[in-house]
Amino acid sequence: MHIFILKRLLMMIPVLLGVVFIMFVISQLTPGDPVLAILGEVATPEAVAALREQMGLDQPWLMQFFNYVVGVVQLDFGTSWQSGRPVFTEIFARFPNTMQLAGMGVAFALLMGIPLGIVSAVKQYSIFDTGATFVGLIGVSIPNFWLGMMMIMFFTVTLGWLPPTGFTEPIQWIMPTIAIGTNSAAIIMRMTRSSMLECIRQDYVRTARAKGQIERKVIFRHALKNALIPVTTTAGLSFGFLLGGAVLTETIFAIPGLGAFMVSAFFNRDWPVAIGGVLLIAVSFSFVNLFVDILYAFIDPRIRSQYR
Amino acid sequence: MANELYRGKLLNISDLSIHFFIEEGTVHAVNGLNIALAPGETIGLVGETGAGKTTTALGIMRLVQSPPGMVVEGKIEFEGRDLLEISEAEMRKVRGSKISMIFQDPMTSLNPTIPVRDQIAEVVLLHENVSAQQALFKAEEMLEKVGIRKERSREYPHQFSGGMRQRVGIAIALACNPALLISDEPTTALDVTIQAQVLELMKDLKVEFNTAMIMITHDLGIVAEICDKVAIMYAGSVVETADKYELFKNPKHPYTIGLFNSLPDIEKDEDRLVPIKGLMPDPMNLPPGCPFHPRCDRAMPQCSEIVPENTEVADGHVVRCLLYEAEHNKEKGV
Amino acid sequence: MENAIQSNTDLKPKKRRSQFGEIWKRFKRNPLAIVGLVLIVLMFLMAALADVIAPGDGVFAGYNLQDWNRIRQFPSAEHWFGTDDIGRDVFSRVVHGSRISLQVGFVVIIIGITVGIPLGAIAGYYKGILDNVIMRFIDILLAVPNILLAIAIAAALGPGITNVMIAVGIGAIPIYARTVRAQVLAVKEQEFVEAARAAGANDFRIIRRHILPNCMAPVIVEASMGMAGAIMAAAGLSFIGLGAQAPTPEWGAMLADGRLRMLAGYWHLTLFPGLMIALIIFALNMMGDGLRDALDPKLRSGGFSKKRFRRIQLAKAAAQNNSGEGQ
Amino acid sequence: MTKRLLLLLSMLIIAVLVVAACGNGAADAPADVDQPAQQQEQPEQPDEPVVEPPADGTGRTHLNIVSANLAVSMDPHESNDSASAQQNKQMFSTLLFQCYDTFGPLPALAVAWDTPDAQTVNIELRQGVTFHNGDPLTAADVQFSLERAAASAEMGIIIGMLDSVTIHDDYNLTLHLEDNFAPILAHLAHPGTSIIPMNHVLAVGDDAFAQEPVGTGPFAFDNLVIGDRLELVRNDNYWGNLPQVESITWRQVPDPSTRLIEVSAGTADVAVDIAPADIPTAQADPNVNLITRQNLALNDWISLNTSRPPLDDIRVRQAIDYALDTEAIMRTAWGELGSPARGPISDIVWGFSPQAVREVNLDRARELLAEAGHADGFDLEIWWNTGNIQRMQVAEMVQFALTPLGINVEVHGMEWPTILELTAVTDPALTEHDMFIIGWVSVTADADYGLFPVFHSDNFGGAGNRAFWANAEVDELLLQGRSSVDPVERMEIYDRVQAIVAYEVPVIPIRQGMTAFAISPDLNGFTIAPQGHHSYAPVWFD
Repeated sequence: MHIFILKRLLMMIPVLLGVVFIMFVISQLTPGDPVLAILGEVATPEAVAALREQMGLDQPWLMQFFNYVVGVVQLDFGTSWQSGRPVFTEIFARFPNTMQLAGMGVAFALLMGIPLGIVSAVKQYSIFDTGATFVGLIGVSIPNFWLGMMMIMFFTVTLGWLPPTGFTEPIQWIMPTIAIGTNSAAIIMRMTRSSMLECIRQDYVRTARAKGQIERKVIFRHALKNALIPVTTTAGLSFGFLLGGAVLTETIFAIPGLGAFMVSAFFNRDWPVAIGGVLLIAVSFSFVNLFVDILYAFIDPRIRSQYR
Repeated sequence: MANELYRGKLLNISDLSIHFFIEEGTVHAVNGLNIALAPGETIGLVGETGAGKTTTALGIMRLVQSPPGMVVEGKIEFEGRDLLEISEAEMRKVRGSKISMIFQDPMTSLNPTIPVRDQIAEVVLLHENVSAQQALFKAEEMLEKVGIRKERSREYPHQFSGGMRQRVGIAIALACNPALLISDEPTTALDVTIQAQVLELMKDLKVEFNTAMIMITHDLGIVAEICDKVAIMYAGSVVETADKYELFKNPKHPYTIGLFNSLPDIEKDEDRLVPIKGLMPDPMNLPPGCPFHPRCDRAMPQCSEIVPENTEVADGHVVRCLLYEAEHNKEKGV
Repeated sequence: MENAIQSNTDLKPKKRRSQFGEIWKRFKRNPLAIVGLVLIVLMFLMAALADVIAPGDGVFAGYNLQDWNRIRQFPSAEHWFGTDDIGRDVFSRVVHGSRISLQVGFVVIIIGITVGIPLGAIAGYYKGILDNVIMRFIDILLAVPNILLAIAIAAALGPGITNVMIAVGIGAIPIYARTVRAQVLAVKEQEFVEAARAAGANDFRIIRRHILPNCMAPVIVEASMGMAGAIMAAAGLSFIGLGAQAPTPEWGAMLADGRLRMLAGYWHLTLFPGLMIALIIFALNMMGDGLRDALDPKLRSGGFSKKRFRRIQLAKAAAQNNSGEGQ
Repeated sequence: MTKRLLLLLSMLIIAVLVVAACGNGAADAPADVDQPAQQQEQPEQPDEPVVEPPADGTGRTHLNIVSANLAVSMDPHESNDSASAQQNKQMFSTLLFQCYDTFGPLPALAVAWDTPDAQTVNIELRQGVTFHNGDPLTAADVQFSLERAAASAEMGIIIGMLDSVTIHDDYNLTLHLEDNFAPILAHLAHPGTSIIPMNHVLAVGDDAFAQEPVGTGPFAFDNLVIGDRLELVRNDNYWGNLPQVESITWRQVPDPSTRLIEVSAGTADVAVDIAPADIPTAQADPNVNLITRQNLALNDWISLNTSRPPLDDIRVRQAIDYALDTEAIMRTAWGELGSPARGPISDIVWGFSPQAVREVNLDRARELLAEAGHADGFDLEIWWNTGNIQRMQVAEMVQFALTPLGINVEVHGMEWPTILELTAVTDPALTEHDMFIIGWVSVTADADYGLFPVFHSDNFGGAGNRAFWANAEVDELLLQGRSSVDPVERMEIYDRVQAIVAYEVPVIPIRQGMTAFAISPDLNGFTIAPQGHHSYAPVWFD
């Protein structure tokens, strides 16, 4: 197991290096001069040259890439071109909000999706199942940013119940969580349902019934644990999806998170922040996937023995 | 009338029909099936894939997937009670303790996420008034009994070979000393050498526990090995049933005869086997009359019109074929 | 008797036409899938007839006709969906927007498929270093959440619907590459491929003629769902300002513009475009579900006839009651 | 000629009137634009706009501000965005303060100053001023600060003309400029020339200083939650009137509608910048006090690239101007927020002279195009920066309005840095743009700041002249304008420049900027600064 984790951690390195490299290539291809982005409407050539040198942009980009990687190894992600603050500081000031948002979204998705999926599968062909399937389809189809807007329209503008934005008070968490989590909840519901349907048709579930086990235990002790294996993958993928989805949700609900910040970094050509942010999200995504794989091992002993 | 013919002491299935209602149509999986079994007796249920053997077994356990499956008619009398009439809670008390089942594929019929010991203990805990500790102890005992060292009892199914897993399946089935054991092709998925071991084990344990058994198989060799009686199934019903020796010696139904002819016989040095022509009928679209008549060498015109009745051609030897029905009726002077 | 069983499976290679007929038959049975299909057809009709529904030409097309004296009007008989910030008819814009979204969906899928399938096929077929290189590249693409990757690429390419399609399309590559690779790995070892190889077919021919056709079912399902995802992602990019160029009536961009008027109560600027995005994705997902069920051999006889089941159940209950009374 | 005289006369009268406005009731009001070179008397009343002092201190003492952005950098010399200027204004002081009405200099850290010529400024510092960390303010801090600002890329445009600083004693110093630069006093009031504590900055380093700034402003830095909020506390040793408000929380709320809702709901007291769409909502809301004021920006104009055909032809540019109803365009896109532009600088900027706006005349436009050989029209691109929806609408409206002339306009949204880069090349031959929308704030309220970078041909590209418009006479006039110390002469110069610009149409001005704030009804004493550097020192609650 330890070796497995170590191997996975080592495999992350080239992937993350690749991510940084691709981001560097993108930064080179992207039009828009970061120096001018800082200086604005009026920028004299002298000021531009001075700032360019100060930012190290006068070096060839492969050199910049090399320097960046050397810096990252020492946990130095450079400084934001816009604010002059270390990228590390800038990002970690916002990252907790994004993680919280994505985390709450996943929690919402799991809490809604798994129970609904189970009931829907167990009561296959019932009215509940038909309804849940239909609602699930709508949940998959509704764009999260539009859902967020419609919720603001209804709960804030029309009813005046919920604050439209912000992320400090728990009451402000409600709408963003639902907005970001609904797609995933529906996906997880559908996944749980089909996975459960498959599992309750499995021979070992029949075996459990043949033992005279009561239905509730058949479902929860025997079917669910196995059904959760693909759901775990989906939940892990959802987390990545939500880290990305946070971009839009944060914009709509004015949450000071990494997603919205990175979008503005892209727009302002603040590449140290953009690259650092993408790197951090890639790292967290990789760790979530690793965590999911470890979770597998806990659920499924077959996988546990493969991990040696 | 048929019921009287098949009156057994332990299990008496009469006119059982199980249908599946799927979108494409109604699958007539089991149609008017009759089986009787005395305590300690073993009956071999023989037929091709799709003949309705497994559905029958699940029907006895009341484990037919419903929907889409449903027992349309019939009775399953077990120890004097009709299992189709009792409540689900009562049925649960029967499953695993009075009637248990060994499934066809040991690779899939054990829960991959639970150690084998706990899977055996589960059934013990359900039906015997013991503590969890005692149940686990009993489980290890059962494992030893089926030839698995108790050191391995905490391992998971995937750590065992197919044969070993089927041993675990047997341990689960016999843990509560059931009166009836249904074995659904327990050796089909195993290597030939392992098959023999497992069969041997089952035979021994059956004797030890004095369990009646329904052995579902398509292998007449296995029937010869361990059964007392044989029931040949075709298209959802039993077409011929008899004592093992009687049947092997004197098969009556054209289908039974066809089955024997398609087996290789080392003693007769034949060049070619004689397979039964044609295919099993589509259970959604059974032919009228005798379901076997399209494939039957000896089919008569009326075979496609009249559904044959059970005919007792010898003591305990019952055939469902118009050939014998007519003869029998003549003899009886009806 | 074993022979009899054998002969049952010998029937496997079926004629193509009947296969499509089979799929269509199964697809047809699913009412949700049919609703999805009908919605998609309507969507196509709307796109095709946009110029008839909202007539005009070029800058003076119906969707672009400005009237600076009628800005931000609420829905009325004249303007069913109201008017926008510079006095354009929102209904006409929504109708014309269907063209963009359908186009985005298709182009993204085509990019994903034309790049993803060969990559996946090559990786799966040749294994070894090539596989490793391709899959590590795919891993890199997968390590960054899709929308973020699309934002980065779209930022590099600049705003515009073509660039959005490229950006989302690149993000779609990994799914197809992985699906095809897994399929190829499974199919590769089957007998008919061995047979083709033994018959001297070269690799390209084997992949094209024998392996890929057998990988298509999951790709088709993936594509119909992927189209929905692509439309959603593109709308998201438009929403943050990386999408279609003004004055193209792109639904996501319309949402983004309307959002600024939302709290002031101009609900019609966000409701209708958003509804259309949701509707088209909904339709594609329903159709995708139907296709998956129709194409999945495991689910071929999955459906259960509730009507007949209930009828027999009731008849049985009635019969039991009767016999009970009779006693 | 009589017209010109009349103009000058009216300007002078206006100037006198506005002097009175900033006179603060004192007879020895600081002189203003008329006499920039004159020795100033220092009034005892320092700083800040003229407000009634609060009657008593019974109101709330904590102020909640919401704005779209937090300061990009809290180092006043390292940022030139408006959010940074607005926040740094609370923490730092400048040598001078610029009157909100007359834009004349008022004493701040400097109590007296004189400009013997357009190249020299003598400063006498206020005594007894301390920084937030207790360091006393001396001439060395001023020298350090101004030289640091002059060397910074961001602030080059504000104070880059500084050559050297001579210190006479702790409280007297002289600034020497590289060239004649008449508007220097206005520049010394810009937050980019804020005075920072030399010893402290040298001790902690630039980065640490930017994290935890120390100044002499009315409020001191307390805490920053990056991306979320800035917290300030009152500077009890403030050299001016002690603020009534004891602390400020400054939160980032990017969405303008939400900022309005926050004030309406009482969770914020000041919403910085209200969007055009929300102006009617704010007006109708009894829980909100909407205050607006014209600012110094000419926020939006269409820049025409005069170096590339067909826009290199003056007739084509004039034809386009004839085809565009700029007032209708402005009102459609911005509604009440702003006013139609009447020239290339805001009409409250010193040096503005009204020019006739071309009335919409499509026939004349067609004539001009025919004369230029474009009777059949041509293709053009118009660029706007993504995220600025009003500019997008302007682009769409321009496209719509030019179509009848046969001009086929392609609307092209790009990110701001891309537009800046593509229009920043210095060689006109390398340009790719036709038209794009941009704006500029004459933050010093002097026409030089508004016109020189944008229209002098030395400033092609990034330096400001993105229309690549070269006119020898204008070049000459603009140089004269910044070196002359005679306001009458300068006024004449800028009038001529604006007339030429209006005739040759290198830019089509659309909108004069307006600042709109929503404040809670119990907040008093807040004045919008047209420069954009609002002060919260004088505010109090009922």
